[in-house]
Amino acid sequence: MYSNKVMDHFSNPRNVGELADANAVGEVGNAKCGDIMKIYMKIEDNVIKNVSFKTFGCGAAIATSSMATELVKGKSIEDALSLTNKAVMEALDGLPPVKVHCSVLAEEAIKAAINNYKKSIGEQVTEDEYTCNSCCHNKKCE
Amino acid sequence: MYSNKVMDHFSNPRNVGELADANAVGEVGNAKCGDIMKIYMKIEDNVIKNVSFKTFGCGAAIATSSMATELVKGKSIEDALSLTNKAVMEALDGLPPVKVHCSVLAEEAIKAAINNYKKSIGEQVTEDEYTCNSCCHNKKCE
Amino acid sequence: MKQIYLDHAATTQLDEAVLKKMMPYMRDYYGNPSSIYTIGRESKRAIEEARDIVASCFNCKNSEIYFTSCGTESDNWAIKGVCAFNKNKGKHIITSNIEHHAVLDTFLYMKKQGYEITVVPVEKNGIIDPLKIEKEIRKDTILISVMFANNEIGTIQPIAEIGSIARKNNIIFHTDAVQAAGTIPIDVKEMNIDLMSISAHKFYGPKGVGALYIRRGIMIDNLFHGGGQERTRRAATENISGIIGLAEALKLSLENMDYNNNHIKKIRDAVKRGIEQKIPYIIYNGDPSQRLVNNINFCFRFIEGEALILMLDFKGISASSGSACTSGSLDPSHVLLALGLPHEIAHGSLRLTFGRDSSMEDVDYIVDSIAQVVDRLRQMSPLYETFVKEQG
Amino acid sequence: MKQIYLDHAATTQLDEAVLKKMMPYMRDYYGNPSSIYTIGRESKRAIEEARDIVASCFNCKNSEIYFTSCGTESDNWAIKGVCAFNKNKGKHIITSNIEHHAVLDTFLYMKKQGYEITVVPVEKNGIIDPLKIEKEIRKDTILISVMFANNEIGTIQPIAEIGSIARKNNIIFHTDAVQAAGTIPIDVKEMNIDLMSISAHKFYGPKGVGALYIRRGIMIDNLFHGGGQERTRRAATENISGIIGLAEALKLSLENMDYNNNHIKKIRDAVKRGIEQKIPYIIYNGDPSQRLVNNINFCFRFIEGEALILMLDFKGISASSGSACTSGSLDPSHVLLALGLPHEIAHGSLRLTFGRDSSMEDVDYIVDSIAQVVDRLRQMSPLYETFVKEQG
Ligand SMILES: Cc1ncc(COP(=O)(O)O)c(C=O)c1O
Ligand SMILES: Cc1ncc(COP(=O)(O)O)c(C=O)c1O
Repeated sequence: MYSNKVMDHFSNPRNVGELADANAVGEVGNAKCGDIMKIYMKIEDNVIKNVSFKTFGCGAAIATSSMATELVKGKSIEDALSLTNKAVMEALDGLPPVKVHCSVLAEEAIKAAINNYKKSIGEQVTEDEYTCNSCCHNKKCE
Repeated sequence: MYSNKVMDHFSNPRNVGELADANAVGEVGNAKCGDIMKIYMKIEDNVIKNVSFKTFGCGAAIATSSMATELVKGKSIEDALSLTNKAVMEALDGLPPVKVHCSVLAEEAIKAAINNYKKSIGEQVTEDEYTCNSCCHNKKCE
Repeated sequence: MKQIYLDHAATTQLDEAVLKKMMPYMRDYYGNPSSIYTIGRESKRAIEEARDIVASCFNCKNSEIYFTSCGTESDNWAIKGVCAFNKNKGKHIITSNIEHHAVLDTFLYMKKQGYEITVVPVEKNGIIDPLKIEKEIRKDTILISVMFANNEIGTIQPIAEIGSIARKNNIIFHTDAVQAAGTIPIDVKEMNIDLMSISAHKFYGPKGVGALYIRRGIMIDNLFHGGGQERTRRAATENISGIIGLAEALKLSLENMDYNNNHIKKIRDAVKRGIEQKIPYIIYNGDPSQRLVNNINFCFRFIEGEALILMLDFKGISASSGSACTSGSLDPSHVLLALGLPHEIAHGSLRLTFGRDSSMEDVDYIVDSIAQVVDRLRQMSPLYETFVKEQG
Repeated sequence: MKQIYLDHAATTQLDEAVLKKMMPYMRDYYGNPSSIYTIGRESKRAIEEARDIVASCFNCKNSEIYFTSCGTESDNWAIKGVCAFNKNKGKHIITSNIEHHAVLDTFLYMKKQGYEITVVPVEKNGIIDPLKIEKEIRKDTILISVMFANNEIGTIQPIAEIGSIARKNNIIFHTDAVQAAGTIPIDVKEMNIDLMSISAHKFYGPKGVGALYIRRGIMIDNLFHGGGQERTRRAATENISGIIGLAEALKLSLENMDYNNNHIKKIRDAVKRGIEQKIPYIIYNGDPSQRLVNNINFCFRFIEGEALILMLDFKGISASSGSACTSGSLDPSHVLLALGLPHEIAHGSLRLTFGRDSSMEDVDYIVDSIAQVVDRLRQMSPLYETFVKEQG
């Protein structure tokens, strides 16, 4: 079902937990659908110095969170914003079709955290509708 | 499927063949239905001195023919006329439901032979309709 | 690593004694039972013996037992067969909202075919109130189908009562006894059952074989048209070894029912107690007493079931969940939702189903493993974080 | 006494190599393939491997192969599934008059459900003229179902031609390849086949498992509603060992097809020659060349088939007949009648179907036994008596 990479990141997730000195937090997903991702970031000089996550969700949700945090750690905000769900999937050697939405959620969680930071420093952001938009369950969510 | 008695009378049929000195012959059944029984008798002093059969048909048809000839051999015409298909079946330790018609055919073949004899000596007989009446296939026969 | 199988409701391991009984029919007695020569007759004889055994297990005639390929086929045959045969009499059919998909999806299909379906909700404890079924009966009701025991939460339904309501109203009553057969004594006569589905692999028999009990006089359309097998009601060359295996497994299950049930219940209860003692914020699903002795079903709040199952698997424990992710559907199990649980809680369910091969020695390991995994996932969970913060 | 099995068209003995391959999946890898833990995933992996094998045998994608419980289920699913899905498009379906009952009886059932059926007669040699099918096509024709090879007389139908007629007319084409699979190379793409049924026990695989090929894009209703197995198209816990067995048996059949066919044909031809030399008043049924290499079908005049089969059984020979008595119906085989044979001659048919395990050494014994039995029954037959007397 899952690739070895996914299983590795699920069973041994990187960057898990709350970040004490976070200055950016983003949360996407919906408990009703069974997926919530929360990303914590410590951003300095436009660079993501540290990042962590908490996730309520399936194996793929946890693995994509873990991988997404790895991929943006140490990156500039701009680079992080250009992270796509495809990149997350590729880094995990693929996901089963029904789990693709987890990678979308991870992409959106990263964006949500960065937007949260931008707003906190007074920058304007074009806010997307996150909650469950990307989730394969969205027809079922109110 | 078949009782041991049926198998015995099928594999080792008694009284099979044409009777050279027969003075009575009865034939019932229909090739279309897959069963024809022909009974030969040598009748003297109202007694069936000898009897034989030829049968085109399944295992049960052959076994019932064999048993029926055994049951009437040496009997008076009256006794032979009272032979029922039930008696044939019982003597064979039963028949599968779909094969009951074979025992009816055997009863009728005996009657047909005796009637043939009676007519030959000028007696009146109440003739039944034999051909395929008792046969489970009768709906299919024209 | 030690493997602990706790998913006996999903399937069971074929009993070695059953396999031994099947082997000659896989190897030597391969004759087609419809043939009239010796090796065909031997197959036929073996099948009829198997039918006698099954009939005696349910107190019915052998001519009322029809072998099928699985519980799903039996369910589909029963429901579609009743509907097709009675379509001129009526088009209303009734079921419960906790049926297995083999019943529920067949009902939904019948709905698409123009039948009217009523899905009666169970109570909060996962048990149906027979009076609620009775209330739904109409002049054109032709079928009531209610499962004997639920596959997720193990609740046992009041089958005899529902049966007598159906009988009184002259409505055909089908029960999906796939989870009950082999574990609960079933008397189809006493319980007023007209049609009953079973599946061998749920009671240590082979996969790919089941049966449908059809009470004498109950007319239904065939699902498999073709040859004259199964007294012309279910065509196809018989799965001889499977049928032998089903009968043997059922017989053994009944012979050892009390012993096995006691054994299993002890372990089940110990694990349940352990979980309740060690893990907070849990919900026990389904009536605690009117349920299969082998079944536990908990929701662990703040976590999701698939992750739980996978982490238990790392510890050698095979279990299942009603989470959307494991069911392959968008929603968590309809059974858990039928109990009134909100989606987010239903996602965090764990079903443990014990079996003959379960061992008291494993209880501590099972409880500890679950406690560890639940704790680990909660530590990762933003829902738990929020909850803890709110608690102050 | 030596046993000589000459009824391979009825069923075949499970290959020991296939059984060996199946055993681990009967014993150890019993996990439910829908489960996400390790032993469930192992079952799933094995099934998908089996699907790959089957797909490669027929030149299709693995996602086009669906496992079922038998040939009968595959036939019923294909026909009922097409009818139900396309009922708004049309209600006319076409088949031949020599189909297996699994197809023919399903057609008759669909007729009762309001579909119009056309049963195209074969020619005197048991082969259908594709043009006669083409002529029957109407605007509302939704299905053509013609068997690949006949089970009684072994005739091979012009499947590729019929397939291309169907494709040209945008009609779904199903073929019952239960007798062909494993013996004739089949390329579903090249032959324009949309749906194809197979059954494992006909090619030395286990009983109780089959498959349906469904070409990508062909939509049909499900026959089994329920769980999400087989990509939601065929519910039920998978018969894992059966599926493994089907794939292995099919693979071995294809690998050894030429060798086996040569071997079987030699024996078959020798027996045929022997019978033709030794026994008068016989009719050879079905095209002599466009037929399965393993099949002989004769009618012996003046005798009845059941008696013939039983007497051959006394000599250790297992064979079959199309007589009414052996078919369990009132009439002799519809296939023999379709060839234009009168009932009384059709009753006296004998089918011998050879297999891998058949031996050249047995040819004389087979021929002599048949000659003896036919002679013995003729000596008992009043029809023969009449015939001889008429001949003078
Ligand atoms: C209650 C119930 N009904 C029906 C089924 C279907 O049985 P099978 O998978 O053998 O077709 C199952 C199990 O899967 C079940 O638990
Ligand atoms: C041509 C043909 N179709 C269908 C079937 C049915 O297959 P099964 O008996 O495996 O269901 C058979 C054999 O019985 C057959 O020979």
